[in-house]
Amino acid sequence: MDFNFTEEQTMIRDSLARLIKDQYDFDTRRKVVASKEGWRPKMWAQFAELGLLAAPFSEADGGLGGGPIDAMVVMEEFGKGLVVEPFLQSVVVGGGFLKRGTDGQKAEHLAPMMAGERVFAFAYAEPKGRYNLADLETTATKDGAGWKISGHKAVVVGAPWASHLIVTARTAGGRRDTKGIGVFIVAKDAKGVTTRDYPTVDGRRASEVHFDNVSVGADAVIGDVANGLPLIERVTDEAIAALCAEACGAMKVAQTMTVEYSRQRKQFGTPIGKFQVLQHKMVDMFMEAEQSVSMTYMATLKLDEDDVTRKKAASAAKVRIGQAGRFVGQNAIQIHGGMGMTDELAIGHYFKRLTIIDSEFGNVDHHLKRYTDLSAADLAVAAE
Amino acid sequence: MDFNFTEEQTMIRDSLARLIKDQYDFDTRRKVVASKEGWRPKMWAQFAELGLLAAPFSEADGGLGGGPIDAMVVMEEFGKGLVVEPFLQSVVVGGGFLKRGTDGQKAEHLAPMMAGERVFAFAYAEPKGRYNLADLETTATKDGAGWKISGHKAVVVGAPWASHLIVTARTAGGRRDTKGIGVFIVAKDAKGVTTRDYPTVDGRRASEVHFDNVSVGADAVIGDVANGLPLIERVTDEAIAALCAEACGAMKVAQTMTVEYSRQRKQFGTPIGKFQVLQHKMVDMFMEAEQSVSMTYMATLKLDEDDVTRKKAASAAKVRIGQAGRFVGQNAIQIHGGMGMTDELAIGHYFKRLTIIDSEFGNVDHHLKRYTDLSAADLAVAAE
Amino acid sequence: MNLDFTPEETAFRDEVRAFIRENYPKELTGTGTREDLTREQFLAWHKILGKKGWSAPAWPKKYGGTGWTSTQRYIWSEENARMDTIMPLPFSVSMVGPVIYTFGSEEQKAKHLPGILSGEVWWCQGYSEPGAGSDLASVKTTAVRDGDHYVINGQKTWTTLAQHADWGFFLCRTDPSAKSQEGISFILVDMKTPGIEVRPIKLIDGTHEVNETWLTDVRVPVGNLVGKENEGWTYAKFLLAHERSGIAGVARSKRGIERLRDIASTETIDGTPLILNGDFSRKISQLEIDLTALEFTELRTLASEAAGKGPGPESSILKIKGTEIQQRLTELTLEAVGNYGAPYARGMDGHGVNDFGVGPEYANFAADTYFNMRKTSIYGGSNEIQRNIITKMILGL
Amino acid sequence: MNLDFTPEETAFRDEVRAFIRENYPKELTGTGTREDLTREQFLAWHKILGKKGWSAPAWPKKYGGTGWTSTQRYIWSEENARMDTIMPLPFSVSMVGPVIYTFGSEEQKAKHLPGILSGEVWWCQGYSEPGAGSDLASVKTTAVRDGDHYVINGQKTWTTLAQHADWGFFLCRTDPSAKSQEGISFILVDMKTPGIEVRPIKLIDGTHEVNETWLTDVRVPVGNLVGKENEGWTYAKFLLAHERSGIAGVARSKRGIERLRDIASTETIDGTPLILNGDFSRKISQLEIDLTALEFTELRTLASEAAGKGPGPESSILKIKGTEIQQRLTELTLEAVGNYGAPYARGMDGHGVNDFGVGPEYANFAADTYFNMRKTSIYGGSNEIQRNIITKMILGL
Repeated sequence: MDFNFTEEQTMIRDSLARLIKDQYDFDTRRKVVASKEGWRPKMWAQFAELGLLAAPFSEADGGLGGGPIDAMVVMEEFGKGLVVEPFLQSVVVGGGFLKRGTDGQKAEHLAPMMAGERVFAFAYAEPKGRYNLADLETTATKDGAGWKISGHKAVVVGAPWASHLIVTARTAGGRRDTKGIGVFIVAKDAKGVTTRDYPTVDGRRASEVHFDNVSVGADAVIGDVANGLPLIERVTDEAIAALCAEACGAMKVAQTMTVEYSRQRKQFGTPIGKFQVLQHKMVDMFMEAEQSVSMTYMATLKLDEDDVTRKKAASAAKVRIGQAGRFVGQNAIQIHGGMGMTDELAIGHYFKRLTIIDSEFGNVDHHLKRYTDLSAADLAVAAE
Repeated sequence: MDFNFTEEQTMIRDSLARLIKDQYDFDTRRKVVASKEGWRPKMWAQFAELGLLAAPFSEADGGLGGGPIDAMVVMEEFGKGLVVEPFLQSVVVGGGFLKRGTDGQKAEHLAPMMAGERVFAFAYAEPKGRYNLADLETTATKDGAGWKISGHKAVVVGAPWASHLIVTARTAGGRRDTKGIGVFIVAKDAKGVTTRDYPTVDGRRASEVHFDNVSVGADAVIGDVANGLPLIERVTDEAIAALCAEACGAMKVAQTMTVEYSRQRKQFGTPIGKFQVLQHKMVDMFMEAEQSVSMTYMATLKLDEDDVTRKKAASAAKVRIGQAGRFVGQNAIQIHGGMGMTDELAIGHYFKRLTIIDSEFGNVDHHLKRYTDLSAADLAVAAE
Repeated sequence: MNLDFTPEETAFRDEVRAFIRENYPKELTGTGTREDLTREQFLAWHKILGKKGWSAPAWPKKYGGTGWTSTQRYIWSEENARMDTIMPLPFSVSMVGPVIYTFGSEEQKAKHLPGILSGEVWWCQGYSEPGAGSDLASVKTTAVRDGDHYVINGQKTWTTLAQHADWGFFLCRTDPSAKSQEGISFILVDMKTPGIEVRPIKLIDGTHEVNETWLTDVRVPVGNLVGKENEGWTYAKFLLAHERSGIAGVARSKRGIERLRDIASTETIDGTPLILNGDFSRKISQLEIDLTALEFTELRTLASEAAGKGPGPESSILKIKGTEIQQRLTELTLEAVGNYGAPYARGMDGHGVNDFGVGPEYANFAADTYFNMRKTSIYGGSNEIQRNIITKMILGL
Repeated sequence: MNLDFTPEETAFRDEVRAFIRENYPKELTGTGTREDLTREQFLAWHKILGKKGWSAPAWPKKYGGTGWTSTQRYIWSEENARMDTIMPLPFSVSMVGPVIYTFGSEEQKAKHLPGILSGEVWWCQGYSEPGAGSDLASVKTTAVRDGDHYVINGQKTWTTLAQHADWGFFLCRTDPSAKSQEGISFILVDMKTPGIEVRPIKLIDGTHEVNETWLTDVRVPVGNLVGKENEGWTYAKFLLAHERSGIAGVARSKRGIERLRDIASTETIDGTPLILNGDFSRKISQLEIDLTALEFTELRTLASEAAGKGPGPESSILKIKGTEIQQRLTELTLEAVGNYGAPYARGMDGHGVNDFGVGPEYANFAADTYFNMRKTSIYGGSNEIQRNIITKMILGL
């Protein structure tokens, strides 16, 4: 058992933290978020230069030889800085699919993704599917050697910035069947792809993406076109672990900002940090953040174990982090008082990001049920 | 709308409070609880003399013309004094069934019950039935004009003190059918009735009651022998309202005892009641107790409305009181510290009683589900 | 004890219900997010009620109140909540009005009460100051006597909807040597007076609901002083007690739960309506149960007020529980809408609201409303302050 | 970062597992409620471990410790918890032992350490005093020097299982003029010394687990003073830090959740096992998830201790979360058993425990255990005190 970072990981963390400190202060972020583009392609290029986008990939795949821990390190810093750029979407999810693709796909897509030249977004959720990854109305029908894709994907985060989309679609079976799902790479400028771009409440950009008989070749398929769900679940669990790391970063900052504020802010002539009720609330915030870090380590370290173990770990982490994020966010606002409600202070933006993280890739209820169902299945197996 | 007590109700409350203060102090209660009998038949006779046992019955039935509000007033005082005598079992439940019986049954049973000469207990729960009133393995089979009853009833509170039992039994249908349930009056000394008596953790007495082909006459049947569940549910809801009132009394005392203790108890040289964290906990205890009182009024006042309204009201109250009782009980112990853990102080006994109240007639989960199911049925009706 | 309305009360309810149905502006039905309304929209119902004589039910009859019993007033707010009406803003009718008719001069009554009742004049509140929060007594804004005028200098914050205001009521320090709660005066200020600048504060949900109000050498006639100089804290406390009545928001939350049930009947989870999902439906049940507890606690409080006791520290319970429930309600609503909680309908410059068209319409402001409602446990004396009040006034610790 | 055991660690685990399986007294398997055990039952496993040299894994090797790494010690406690063994009581091995070998004289080491290791000598703790609670420094018991003896007078409380004790360690005030935390000494007392009276305190679950200990003119040789006079508070704090390690109780709680799952598989609700009931199973899941969070927080703490940092204020987190989970576990267990939570198996005079036979056996002590476990958030520095510690030591407020 070992909870230490490698030298490389420490280096990534430190240099990224420095970069964010220098070029991603809160005021700069506000301007970026309010800008027409909503992100900074130049920043993305700097991330690529730093090697961040290649960090979690094996050397065989052209990466720097890291893995999920490296992604965790990056995402925690992103969380601390409320960085909007799509590391999760392009590197963790996009890269997560591509590294399991063919050599051709790796050459075509993974290499430019790591270089920051291609940017991916994950078009999986649908208007009526909620958090069920298999609840798909989008279809992919065989069309010669290739496929034709039609459907509507909801709230595709990072899509306005993406050059390519990873799209899940039904290739066979009924609407919620676990079999008959395929994963496709689709260029965003392909004919038949239309998007409606918009900002999100937590300062990012997303799109409704419509596919109207979009043609893709056979080489657009990642993995088993008839049974892609296991891969989708795996990559999604990796995304969950990374998202949890982002939440940890955001929670830590929200917690320390609140402590700092309570030290300076006076009421009735006393710093509010001297009121025992607020002290204990901040202790609880601290403990929630600490336990979230523990859960994030746990889930990240179990990503390569068997399916059930991995799924339970990811769901357990998402449950705990969803609850912790809510607690930390709400209490950060409460302790900041009226100032916490203003757009001008950073704290409200941490609160908003933490709120939305809970709903990404399934909220507390969804994952508590998933964990419970997996435990019941465990029991059934044990009883056999 | 009116939230005032009648003059009679105020009188009942005041004279009962005085009686408990004079003759039911904590030390006396301890001795009674530890005695061989576990209760005081003499006290019961005094309650009868005071008119308590006749208070909630109409004058036509030989009562004093009161109703559920009177039972509520009595039960709240019982809760304050941790009174163990079986008002709930004999008067609210026993009387609740009997007043819906035949004139013959009223003459035979209700009158001596009100006089304190007959004491009833409610044998309804079964070892495997949990909180489902219809989950019955006890059977009643037709036997000439009468019935033969066989089965095992679990944790029949007050049975060691009872002369008679109200027994629910299946007369037709399968184990959990809602139809085919009858209600019977059985003398405890009837042939074939055996009991295993024991104390309960909250200082009362209960029995496992076994019925082995116990013969009862046709006049033992209360209400519709083929469809007794609606009556059972109604009386049980009345019992729930009364039990909630008891819980309110116990909570109020636990809360004020805790405030009092915090005023006197010093730590680090300061009364612990000066620590803000404990203050706010006690505020929350106070609010929980207050809201419990509100819910008890609500449920009690709605006992005579239509079935769905009554059931939802009773379940809502039981949920809220179960949660409040847990919160108040646990925090009362916590604030009392080590002393709260000792048998010697009264507070632990309030905690124990509040704990067990949650499990009587269905716990929080049971009633939250019942409330939800009834709401769904409401919706379905509204949609028609 | 009973829950029945008298026949008179039932008749009154029917009258009120009919009046709202017939007179409430159709175009304002179900407007939902109030912060985005125009001045005219905010005042429309108030003006109609003013004409009917129903804009200030809680006032004494001689000042233009209705003379209704507390049960009638309860029915009135229940019925308005059922119809989701835009009620008169509290600053005029519930706050400054009672202060003026209780402590003001005859001139002040004659000048101000009619505009408050009719809804013609918009009032804002100049209580809070930067850095003071719930500690209202730490007023730094000064009013210095100069002949027939006070000259006011200072800064107020959280002045709700001051961008629309005609008049404001301000707490100013008139005796700088006095201790914190003394030496404060309650002064009415025409918001058009030179030297007043109202600057918007943008909140985390993107709305412009509150402001900073800067006062620089603002000259106000001494006749605008309410009551006695240096005794403003007495009037301020009186006003705060009035502010808390109705803060439980029971009827509005009931309406909110209905709306939540509607959403949860439309949203599905694996093809089944969310409302039939055990986890979610039980959260709604729990919320409704807690709301019932609050409702009956409020009814008990009303009954004891009707029995002659004024609004006491029990109103702190209503504030705490009422706001907790409002917050949970918006939290559950956001949860119900799933992925469509993220899109930012209010958008940014260049993104219109009306034509947003992303996701179901009920999802459009779910996150914003959740964010916005965090304020409720902060303002009007934070919920921590309310617990301090109960500690002192009820528990006696 | 990785979670793997090294091959050596895996081999160690297998060795430990085999040793426990082969040597743990069969008749003590699954004894559950520890408070009712006899002295012999309490000490049986301790004595076996003493012979094996494994009774004090955390001690330095030179004093009889095992020299295990922190991972090995973690494995050791995991394996014992899995088998639900009755571990050596903390008062001797975890508390007074480390104080003696760290601060004691050579005579004290020679005299006391062997008995602690072997499990022959039973120790109790004389820290708390009536009315002091978590405020351990407010010691009133006095030790007055009289020639070669201290004469001790005073009263201790919450002396756990002192009815079995051979020796006790007591905090006594030796300098009455000093401030609260100064002037205290740490003294070892033979419990057979005249003047000591141990009186049982009955707890709300009916057990006799703690006592009041009265000391009247108890004469103790000065050689029983540990370290220096008036510096006992230093040793007391040292001991308290040791007390908190292992307080998370992760492995025991894991075992408890397994037991809860067993119960919930047997109990039914409308004919379906309780474990398949959504509400209940999700509560178990939530508990297990929170326990996992605690487990990994403990592992991280262990790792940082292994990296040379001593037990710090982080142990307060383990205490708070560990006890909260233990309490919720007993709460859920009581909930699981339904109506059969009410019967009082421990009964009263004349009611035997062994032949209780009411309801399923697992229900017999469900309520008692729930009641008893409320103590965990009170003792060892209440959870409020732990939060104060974190406030000061970690948040720096």
